[in-house]
Order: sequence, then structure tokens, then C-alpha cells
Amino acid sequence: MKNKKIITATLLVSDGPVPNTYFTDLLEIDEKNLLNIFEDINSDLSNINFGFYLRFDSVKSDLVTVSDIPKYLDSVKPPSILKGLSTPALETLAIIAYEQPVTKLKVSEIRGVESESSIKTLESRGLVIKSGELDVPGSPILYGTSDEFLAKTGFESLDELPTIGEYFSSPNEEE
Amino acid sequence: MKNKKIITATLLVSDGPVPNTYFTDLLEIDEKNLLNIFEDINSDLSNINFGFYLRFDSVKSDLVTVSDIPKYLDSVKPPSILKGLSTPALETLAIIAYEQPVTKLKVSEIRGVESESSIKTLESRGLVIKSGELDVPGSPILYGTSDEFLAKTGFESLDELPTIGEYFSSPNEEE
Amino acid sequence: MELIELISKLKSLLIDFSDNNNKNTNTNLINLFNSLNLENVRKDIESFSEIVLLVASLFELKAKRLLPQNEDVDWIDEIQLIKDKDLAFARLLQFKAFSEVGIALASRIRENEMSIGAFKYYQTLNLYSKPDIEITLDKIKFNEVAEEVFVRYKSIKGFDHIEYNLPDVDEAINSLLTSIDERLNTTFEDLASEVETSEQAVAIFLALLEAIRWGFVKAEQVNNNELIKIEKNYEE
Repeated sequence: MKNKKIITATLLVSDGPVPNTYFTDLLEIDEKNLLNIFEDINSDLSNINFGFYLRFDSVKSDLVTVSDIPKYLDSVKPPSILKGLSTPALETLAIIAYEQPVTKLKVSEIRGVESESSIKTLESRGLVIKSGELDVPGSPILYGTSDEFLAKTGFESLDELPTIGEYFSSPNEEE
Repeated sequence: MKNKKIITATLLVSDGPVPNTYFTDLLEIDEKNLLNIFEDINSDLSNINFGFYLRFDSVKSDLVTVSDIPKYLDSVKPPSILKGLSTPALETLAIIAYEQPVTKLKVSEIRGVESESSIKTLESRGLVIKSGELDVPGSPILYGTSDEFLAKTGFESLDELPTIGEYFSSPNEEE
Repeated sequence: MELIELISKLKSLLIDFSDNNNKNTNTNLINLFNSLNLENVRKDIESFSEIVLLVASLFELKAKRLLPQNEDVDWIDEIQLIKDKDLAFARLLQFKAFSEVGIALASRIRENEMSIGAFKYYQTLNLYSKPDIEITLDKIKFNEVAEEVFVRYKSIKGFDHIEYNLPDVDEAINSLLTSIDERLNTTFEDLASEVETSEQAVAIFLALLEAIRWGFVKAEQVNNNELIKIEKNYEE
């Protein structure tokens, strides 16, 4: 059944819950029909004993992990994979560290490319946090670095960040 | 079954493919066993007609969408890593992939034009990384391709890169 | 003249180039181009790029040749010329191969991107006590990247190398990026219509070139009659 395919694929790649209206519009089905498919999907998933399920209500849906996973993992110690950050993520982190509090737009401007997914990555890893909103129309989110960032880099405070070359010392700077 | 639950939950939330060794360590099972579970998961998923499957090889695995419904996913999928990449950048990528580890100078020499900005673009996309320094005066930086490059091209390792001749040998197949 | 014919002529010219007759080469080149129907050439992009390469190699050799400009070319220079010619050929082959391999790699990536990976890792924050991935952060590398990314940014805004009293390209880049941001898609004509002086127009144009060169924006003109479309360049 094609609708089930499209719904599950969409939920897999979506970044956060998907509004039900998105599916009813896309697939041209009514809400009742959609909720039926959701239930279908959940019964499929529980039959095959997967570690995630479809959490939904009358407004939105998302694939989330089942809550008893931690219980399964209690007896084992998950090995940690040491992983460095990719260059896009590192660049983004550097800009946020130096320019904070800073908006996504400003980060993208400095890097020269749209940086939304890099910010998401850093946020999910706890290196970057939302630190407020800019007081302009649209209230864009301001980002800053977390304590985790200080802990990982070994800086005691943000004041310890090294000055960057002569580029910021020139008298006629500032945009 | 506990292992299947843990594997599927982990793959759902993992950031990119998960190395097989992660699961064999975590679950204390051997590789053959793990690959059997992977196949199990895939046969479950195809029975219930879901829009995603488990893509795996001898090194890593990941949950990915099936490829026959891309147009329905247009509005949820992340922009392509290729978006906005110019042909000069692609050419530079090819040279770095095949000549790595390679200096900027060598790339520029092969292309016959200064290649700094192409390399920077590829680096900021995460397709190319600094892989070391050449042991000569001035220590020029050596560039190579990243794991992201392998993941995106679907090669298990650099050894799998076709020899250049293979791209040209059969003129009537090709993309 | 047929394209294939032109290409083979250019190739033989390149081979014969170490022969001592610049004037002849000039005439030959001009004749060749005059005999060519450019409309047809543009239709065949493949051949067009080959021609550009061949001509570029020819002119490069020619320029080298013209440098001494004395009565006879010294035998060491002669050898250098032959080496240059070989190099030009080798480069030509290598270059063409890599540019096609680049496209082949891109089509592979495109195909792989038809399958999209799960994007739920923000959930790891709330998953189980120990997330599966421990991020390492190397202070030295962090500092390097920080320096690099800001230097890159600042060097776009710098233009120290221009000493003349030119319009402020700096400002022009900023305002260009802002207006592209606001409109996402715009045209060069649109941007240029807002300037008041010719200096500002020059600044906009330079800013646009720089912004394109650095990959901030893309500019495209489908054909001569269309406006030059400008849009922001997005990552990943």
C-alpha cells in the first residue's frame, strides 16, 4: 500500500513531528483514514518487535524509540564510538563560539552556505544551545555554546578563546 | 527479541551509519549473527510494506528510505550535498579522490587553474578533509576524501573506487 | 566547417606548434574561427569544451613562445617548448578524464541520495543514559578551523589589494547579500536598477563577482534574452 510507504518514509527522514495536515494534503485522504493508517503502522511495528513506534495524536506524528530500551541496556555498557566533528560542524561551532549569541542567518552568512543542519547536529550533541531570541520581527533564535563545549575543549571560560589573527585587530573593522 | 529492538532503535536515532562493530560489542554477538538479524529486519520491513529498509554491508548499517518514492519526499528531505556544487568543484573532488593524499598545488597543476576555492568549498561541505602535511619545507597541507564522501558515494572503502579507465570503457552504459 | 574537423585541425596545430611560424598560426587560427558557425558549436557543449581546452593550450604555448621574441629560440627553450607541449597534452587528457570522473561521482551521489537516512538523532539526547556516540573535540583543530573560517570571511570583505579609490566593494557585498537574502531569488537587472551612480553599479558588479566566486550566490542566464538570475547558494 503506497500511502503507508510514503508515510513511514516521510516520518523516518523528518526532523521532528510531522503535522497530520501535511499527510492529508499530500495523499488527499481524510483525517480518519490517516489515523487508521497510523494504527496500522503501529500494529505492524509491534508485531515485528522493533525498537520504535509511531507516536501520534490528532495533530501530529513522529517515529520515536520505545521506552523500555534503557531497561534492555541496563545490563550492558554501551561502547562509545569516539567520533570527531566534520569540518562543516566544526566551522559552525567556531562561528557560534566567537560570535555568540548569533542567529542561524549570520552563521550561514559567515560560512557562505546554509548551515541549518550543522547547527542541528551540534545542538543534538549538546555542544550548542539556544540562548535566546533576537528582538526583531520573526524573532530568530540565538545560539551559543554550552558548558559541554567548554568541558570538551578544555577552555575554562569563553574569555579564553584565542584571538584570531590580525583580522579582528584592525581598527576599521565592524560592519 | 531484545537484540532486534536495540538495533532498530539505535539505527533510528543514530547520526548516519552505525559501524557493525558497535553492535557486535554492545550485544556480544558475532558478525554472522548480526548480519542474520539485519536480514531478518529487512524481511520484516518488506513484508509490511514500509517505505524504508536497512541498508548494510560488511562494515556498517543504516535505515534509509526506499528509492521508488523520492518525489513524495521532496519537501522533507535535506538538500543534496551536490546542491550548488560547480563542475570545477566536482573535478577537484575527483582529483582528490584519486590522487589522495594530495596538495593544493598538485590539484591546481592537474587542473591547470588555481584550485583553492574549489578545495575550500569541498572542505566546507565535508566531502574533503585535511589528511596531513607533506614532509617538505613549508609543510604543504595534504587533502583527502572524508568518510562522508564514502557514505555519499556508497563505496565501502577507497579501494572500491573504480579505476579511471572503467568510467570510459563501456560508452553505451553510463548513468 | 564541421566541429570534428575543427578539433582535429586544432590538435594538429598544437602538435605542429614547435614549428617556427607564428604568423601562420595566427592566420590559421583566425581563419578557423571565422569559418565556424558558432550557433552550431554552442549546441554541442562537449566539443565546445574541447575546443576551449585546445585553444587555451595553444595560446598558452604561444604566449611562452612570444616571450623571448629574439631572432632564434635557444635550444634549451626549444626543449622547454616540447616539454610544455607534452605537458599540455598530458594535462588535457588528465583534466578531461577527471572532469568526467567528477561528473560520474556526482551521478553516483545523486543516485545514493534517493535513499535518505533517518534524521532522528536529536532524540539521542533523551534516549538512554549513554548516547551511542561520544564526540571528541580537539582544541587545536578547533582553533585552526576557527581561524580559517574567519580569515576566509574577512578576506572576502577585505580587498586590501585594491589600492585605488574604488567604490566600497565591502559594503556592496553586504548589501548585495542582504538583498539576496530578502528576496532569495533576484536578478542582476533588479539589483542594478537600484543604484544611483555608475560607481555603485561597478561596486554591485564587483560584489556579485566576488560573491559568486566564493560560492555565496549563483548567477545564471539561460539565454541571451533572459535576465541574469541570482539566487543564494545552499549547503548540504
